[in-house]
Amino acid sequence: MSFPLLTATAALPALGAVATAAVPAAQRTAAKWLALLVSLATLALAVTVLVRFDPDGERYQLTENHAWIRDFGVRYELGVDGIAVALVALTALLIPFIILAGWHDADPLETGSRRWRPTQGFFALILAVEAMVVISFEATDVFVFYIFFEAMLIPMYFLIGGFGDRAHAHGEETAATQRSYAAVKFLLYNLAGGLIMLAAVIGLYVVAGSFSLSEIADARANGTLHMATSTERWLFLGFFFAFAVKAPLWPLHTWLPNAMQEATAPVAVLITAVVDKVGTFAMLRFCLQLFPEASKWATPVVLVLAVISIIYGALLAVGQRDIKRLVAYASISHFGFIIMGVFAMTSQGQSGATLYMVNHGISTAALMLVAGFLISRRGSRLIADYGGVQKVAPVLAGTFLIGGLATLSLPGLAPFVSEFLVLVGTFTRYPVIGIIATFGIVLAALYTLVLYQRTMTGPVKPEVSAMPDLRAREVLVVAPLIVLLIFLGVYPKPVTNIVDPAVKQTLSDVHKKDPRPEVEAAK
Amino acid sequence: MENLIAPLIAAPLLGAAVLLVGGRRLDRAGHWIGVVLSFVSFALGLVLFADLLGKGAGHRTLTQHLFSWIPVAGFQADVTFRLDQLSMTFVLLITGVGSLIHLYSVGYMAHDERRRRFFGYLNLFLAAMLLLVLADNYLLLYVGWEGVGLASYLLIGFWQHKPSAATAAKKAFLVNRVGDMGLSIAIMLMFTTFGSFAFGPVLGTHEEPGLVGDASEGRLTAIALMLLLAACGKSAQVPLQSWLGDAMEGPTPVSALIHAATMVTAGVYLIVRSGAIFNAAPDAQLAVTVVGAVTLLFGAIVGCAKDDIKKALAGSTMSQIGYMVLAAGLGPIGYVFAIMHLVTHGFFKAGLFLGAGSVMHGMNDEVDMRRYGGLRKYMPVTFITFGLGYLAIIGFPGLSGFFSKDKIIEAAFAKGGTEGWILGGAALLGAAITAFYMTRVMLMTFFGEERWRDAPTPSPAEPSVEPAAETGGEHTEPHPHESPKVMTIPMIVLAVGSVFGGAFFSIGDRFLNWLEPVTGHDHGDAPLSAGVITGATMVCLVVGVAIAWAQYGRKPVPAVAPRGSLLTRAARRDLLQDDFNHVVLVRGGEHLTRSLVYLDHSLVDGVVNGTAAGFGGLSGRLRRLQNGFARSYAVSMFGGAALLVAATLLMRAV
Amino acid sequence: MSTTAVHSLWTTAAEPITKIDAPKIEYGQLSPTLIVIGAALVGVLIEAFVPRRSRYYAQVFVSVVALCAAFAAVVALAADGYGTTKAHIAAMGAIAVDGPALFLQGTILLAGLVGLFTFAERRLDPVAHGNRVDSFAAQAASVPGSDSEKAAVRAGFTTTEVFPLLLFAIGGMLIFPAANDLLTLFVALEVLSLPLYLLCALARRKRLMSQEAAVKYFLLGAFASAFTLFGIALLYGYAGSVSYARIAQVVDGTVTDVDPALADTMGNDALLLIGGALLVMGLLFKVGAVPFHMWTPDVYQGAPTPVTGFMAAATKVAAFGALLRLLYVVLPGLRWDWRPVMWAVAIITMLGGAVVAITQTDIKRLLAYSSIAHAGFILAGVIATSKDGVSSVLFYLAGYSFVTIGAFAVVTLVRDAGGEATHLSKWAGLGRRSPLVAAVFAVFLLAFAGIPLTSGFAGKFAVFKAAADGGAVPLVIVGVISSAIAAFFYIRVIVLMFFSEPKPEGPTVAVPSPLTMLAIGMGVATTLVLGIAPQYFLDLAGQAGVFVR
Amino acid sequence: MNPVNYLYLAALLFTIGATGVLIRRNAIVVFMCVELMLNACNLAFVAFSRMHGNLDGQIIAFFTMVVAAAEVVVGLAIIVSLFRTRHSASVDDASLMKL
Repeated sequence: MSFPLLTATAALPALGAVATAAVPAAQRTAAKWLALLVSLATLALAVTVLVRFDPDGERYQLTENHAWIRDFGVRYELGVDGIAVALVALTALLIPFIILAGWHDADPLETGSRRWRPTQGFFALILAVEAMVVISFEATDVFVFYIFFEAMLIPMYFLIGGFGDRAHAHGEETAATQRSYAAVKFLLYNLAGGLIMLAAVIGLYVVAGSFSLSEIADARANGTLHMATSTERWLFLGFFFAFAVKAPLWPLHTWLPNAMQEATAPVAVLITAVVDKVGTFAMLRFCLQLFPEASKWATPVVLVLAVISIIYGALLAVGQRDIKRLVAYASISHFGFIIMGVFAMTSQGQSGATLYMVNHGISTAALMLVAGFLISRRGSRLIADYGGVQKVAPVLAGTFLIGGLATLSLPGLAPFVSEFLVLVGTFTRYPVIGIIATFGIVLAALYTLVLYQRTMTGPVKPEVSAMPDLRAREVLVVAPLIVLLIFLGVYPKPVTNIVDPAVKQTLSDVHKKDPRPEVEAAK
Repeated sequence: MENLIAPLIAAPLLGAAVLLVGGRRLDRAGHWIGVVLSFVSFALGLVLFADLLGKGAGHRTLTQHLFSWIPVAGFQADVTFRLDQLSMTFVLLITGVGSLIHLYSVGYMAHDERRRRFFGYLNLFLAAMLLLVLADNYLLLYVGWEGVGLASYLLIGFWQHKPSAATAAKKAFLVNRVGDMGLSIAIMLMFTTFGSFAFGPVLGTHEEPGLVGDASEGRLTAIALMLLLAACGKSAQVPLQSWLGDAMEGPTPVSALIHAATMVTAGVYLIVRSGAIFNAAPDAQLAVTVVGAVTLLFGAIVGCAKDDIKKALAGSTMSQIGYMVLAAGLGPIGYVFAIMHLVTHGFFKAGLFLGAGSVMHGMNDEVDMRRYGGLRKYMPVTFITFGLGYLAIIGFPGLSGFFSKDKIIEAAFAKGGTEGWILGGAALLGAAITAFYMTRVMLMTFFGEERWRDAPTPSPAEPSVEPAAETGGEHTEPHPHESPKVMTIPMIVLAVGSVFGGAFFSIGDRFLNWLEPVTGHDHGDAPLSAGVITGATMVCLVVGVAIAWAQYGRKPVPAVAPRGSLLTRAARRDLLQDDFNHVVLVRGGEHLTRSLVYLDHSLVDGVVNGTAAGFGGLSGRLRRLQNGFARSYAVSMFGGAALLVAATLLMRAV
Repeated sequence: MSTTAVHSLWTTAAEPITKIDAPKIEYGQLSPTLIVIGAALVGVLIEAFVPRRSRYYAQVFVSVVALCAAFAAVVALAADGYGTTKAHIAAMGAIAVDGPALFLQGTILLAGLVGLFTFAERRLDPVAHGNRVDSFAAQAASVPGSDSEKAAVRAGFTTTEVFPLLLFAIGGMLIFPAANDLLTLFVALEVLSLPLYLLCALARRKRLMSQEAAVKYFLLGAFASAFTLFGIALLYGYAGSVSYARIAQVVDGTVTDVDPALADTMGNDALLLIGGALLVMGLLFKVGAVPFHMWTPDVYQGAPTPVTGFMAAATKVAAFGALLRLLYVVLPGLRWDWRPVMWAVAIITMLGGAVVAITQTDIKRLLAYSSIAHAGFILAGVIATSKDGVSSVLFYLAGYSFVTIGAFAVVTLVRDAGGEATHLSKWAGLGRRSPLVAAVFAVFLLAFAGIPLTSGFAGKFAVFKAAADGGAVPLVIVGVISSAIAAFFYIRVIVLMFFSEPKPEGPTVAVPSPLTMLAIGMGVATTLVLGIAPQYFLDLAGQAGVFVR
Repeated sequence: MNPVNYLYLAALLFTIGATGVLIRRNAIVVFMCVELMLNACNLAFVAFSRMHGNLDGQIIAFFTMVVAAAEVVVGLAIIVSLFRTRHSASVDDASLMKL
């Protein structure tokens, strides 16, 4: 039995979280460094996974399989396919930047009680989230996935509710109330989704008698497991609801703007770039694999909802006054694209969707983190409070612009590739949906450029006139992300190579083939 | 030899990277880096050109495969370059004119503290534009397509501190995005139709036809129309032309390079490149010609009414590109002439813009022609180069505009049938108007009495655009003076080009033979002989000039614009097209988003919060039952017991 | 009406009593109960003879020893296979010694032990006149606020009687789920209830509320037990016997010797149904199921918190045990009659508890309502009527009881001038003041909410799984919904503790003695162990899932 | 005489007792009503015992009496202490805890 690499990738941050939390109140900086190092080590492990993974090999690799809760038919079963590998890598990649970006976000304002250690808590929670996200990407046992899918709400909840932007416009008191409102909203939405999924999970056990993806797949294959159509549909809905809340899909999206608005920028990135990916990932991994027929049955509705998300999110982004809220709605629009790609059931669509998850993670991180730096300088989230920043802080403005251009998926930057793939993939099977979705790219340009124009251009506002440009730490955070955006935009092959075979598998799960081009069909 | 193609693009790209990342330490020498690199890529272009000339007419296509870009099952997009006569033409135009304008900008932007960044953007533009014309498939072309859009966004908004500039930049990008949407849909359609979107397989060469032949005409028409939409966006054709006028907010070299000579002609390139598709979709072709004809008149009319010299020239650009699009819409009859006019136009329009820039440079960045006058003796070089460009554009016999435009008009008639007559007529009319407004510009600027003498500060209504604003130039009475060599030399070169270009191309049909293998060509059956048409053109020209002379040459030009006729006022406002956009799109959009934001809060969110509140209320009500009286608890127990018994009995009963 | 029967009665009475063969009692198998009861009696003697100052120690010592010994006995019996193969009915058919019984007895004993620790806690209340005091009245007999009370406090009296009372209650609870005839059931019910009534009245602070709680609990309890008794009477009337086995046979109609009288009553299902309903109602009262729950909030709030914790945990365990045995052994034949009814009860219990809890402002009342909701969840498992159902309920009870005691133990720590600060507003910002305590309480709340990796989740999953297997899918869905509602108010408390600014005049967190720490630690440990690695305990519960008949 | 009638009587007594619990305020009286219910049960037991011709019912009756006695002990203790504190034995006065 070889070294349990996957477990290690999740266990390391988990242990790191404990260790970080245990750091005494005085050694705040030590805690930060510890967290950073742990996250980097995790990144190293993730890279090892990436290297050890053979795109053309088995479907699930580096698998681990141990008995856990026999009575519930639960096995501790891990394994990664290309999609999971990509997302694990993304997670491990982003966390160090998140930690680095949030370096000072959790410094206690007043030295409160001796035992109150917000900083340690902050970084410990981030690592805890990383651990849970990673393992839920790796889980090939529905129950294991579900447990961590649910459990990750708790640290997220504390991150959202416990730490917010400094110098809030309406004073710390109201800020605290708004934060806890956002946190509770986040938790209740996701918990409700999760509990409904719990019902479905139990149902699945009653039907299939097992939680192991592979076992269920085999049982389907050799006909020992037969789901009644209605059962399969109900179970699908149970699962999908939870994922749609997490993703989030219109009309279950309203928790996201609040959460991202109130949380500090790094946490907001954690939500939208990392945690929400679990939702879209799970659609690909569980909805399609476990309930192929039901997935196909639901496709039209899901696609319509996705398109609504795309347009609706973009339109609302245009209408926002709050920078972070704007980014949140932009993300909703992007998640619309991802979900559309997943359910288009074409190889371009699903490869695009997976690629989109990665790229969106990076681009949102870039944009949101820079926005966070901006906000921390001025102490306001309102777009109207800014203006002419590019004159006083050109580098900040430049990075912000690049982040924005990535968000509007400019060709040459990573998101373009994925977005175009998703669009093509959808278009080949659902032209009308595809065309409507294409309007999203115009709207994306609108909200991004409006944001840039209002904040960065025009005459310099007196309040921002003294604004310092990006500091070394901040450049260190943003620069790699931007490089990555450009690299993956020009040369996405490394990712597509890993993702493609996995997508083929998934498509074969749902027994779908790509439509053939008209001219071939004609011949 | 094809390995030189990548460096061709890489050189300016490198420049952009260095200049933009380099930071302040490059401020001193930065602009020279930009200039040198653009000249390098021009040199590479020349080398390749020589190489092509060396080959036989049939084998003048070089392709270079760099790497496979997006390899996804069934979807292969490669980074491959294709250099044939068509793209070669563009390469030379872009790098040539581009290099000249780089040079010009050294002088023009001398006073700007952000000059380094300016050259970075210019290089970025060159790279993107080269990518656009050298791409071997539509997706890669799309990259260049949006790349030039980005560069133009950055350069229009170069003086970001001016809200007007920032807004203009945003507008340009957005309107272009609408066009880009067309392009991306077109690519998707191609993918679903042909399973590919590379030039080779789809378009084929004129020996063996590509997949186009196998597709249904409906599909092809759809694709073609989407491509047309894209072209409209990039080339400022009706109905997406509104951004070009505002784009003049950018520095004049930018207007010359991007918004006159090269980028705005990308639409024409797209149509000509996709000729195979258009040829198979006559309806789409008709649409193209219509768009072209409408735009050439639209632009010309707008050009007549503007007092801002750059906006007047912008109108003219619009109209000239209208000619090209019209020609491109005519199919094989017109492709060559479209490109030819594109090249000549590149020369003289760039020259005109640079001239305008020079004038403004000497006039404290005044742009209102009504504050010019009699400048010919103050800036002779500018006057002469500008004058040559003027003669070229109105199609003065022997100059380049004459040849290229005349050919287009002929081709328009040659389309045959009523369309032929209508289109030809439009083209002729356009020629007359062109003559009018260009003469107007000429007269108002270089002739008449010197209206700038008694000119106070420029009207605040139209704040000065140019670098002086950066350097806070004080608005005393201007002292017109000739521009430095570094600016005049490019003007002279371009002037030469605009004088002899046409003749050089047309004599012995050089250009035709050069391009024909790519675009194909056939002579339509013109209802009128070439001579007649040329005569008609001449007449129009003379009439236009005469009217202009009558209006602006004989009697003095009022320093403040007269109210003017209804048409004039409409034309000053770009024929109310912007107002339409504002009312319908901007306002409507604002209302839509506002109401959606409200709905999102009250409805979508409200439902959930409502449920929560509902439970809260229910809880509060149920809570009252717990009234603290033991006896009432006993009652509930008693009742419960009774119910339990009753229910059990009932269960047995049923 | 049968004259033969009458005649026989006369004759038997007339016959000279030759000899009554002495009942055969398997003392070894009853040892847990006997030990506890015996220790209780010893405790009474201690009260009588041991000098006041050393009573406390003597009592604690005796109780701890007794409980540990009893637990050891249970383990020994289980190890001896009485839980599985050698399961049988002891004491002339009065008491069953089988898996469920032993499992529940073990749980009760441990819960009792942990509860005992909280009883014995003497560090929390400020030292009164130089002597440490626990959370029980100095002198129950003295009127609150009277001079006699003051004197008692000054003298440093403490009510050490609570320990024997506790032991008696535990004794009753040990018999309750093991009772194998209705009479034993009833007696056990009273034996466990009466001490609790008294314990409720013995709070040191807020004595009025304490006494009120006692009165309410007592009157309603007596009322309920009257119903129970009447139910027993009717069942006896129906089956002519109170032994579970006999009744079950009669219900199933598998009874062999049918005399005319029995034949007559057997025909009358009303007796059976009404009797069964009333009996079940008595048990539902004990588990606090809607609509027999209304005593719960008041009593939980008024009673001394250690008592509340013990009550909430152990009584539920015992009562559910009895309910299970009743439904699985006595009335399985009636499944189709009682299942729908229990469905309804379970549903309104789950929803009612969760919904009303939303607007509670007192932490003890909040926990009371949450316990009601949990009763609903457990009922869902009871209804499954399968081996899985039984074991899932056993597992749930085991997990739940320790979390509950732990939670209430934490409540005892948060104090202000007036004793425990149970009003929620006082808990604001607790996380800032003492993160550890708040964190622990948060863990308990999350366990209540059934967040994965806590015992609450494992239990809930087990129960719902059993229910779904048993075809009660709607029940599962309702359960899920009410868990979502319930989550809301648990979260509310967490928000309050962590995200709201501490009040300047907020309560302080007392530093407890190892006793309470042990109780809390036990709670946390079980929460995590049963949450992360529940398999062993699931096996245990699984083996213990079969009732002897 | 038919022992069934005794059952009816028992049921009647039980109901009377229950009603008493519901309507009477004085804790003592309420408690007495509970006792009445218990005794109703006893009557039922005895009657059934007579019908079935076995002694179980009668035995149970004895047990019930003992239990009732125990309840009296506990109950009176609680009620008296309540009375001494509040100078009233009304169950309705004891309603500090509600909602």
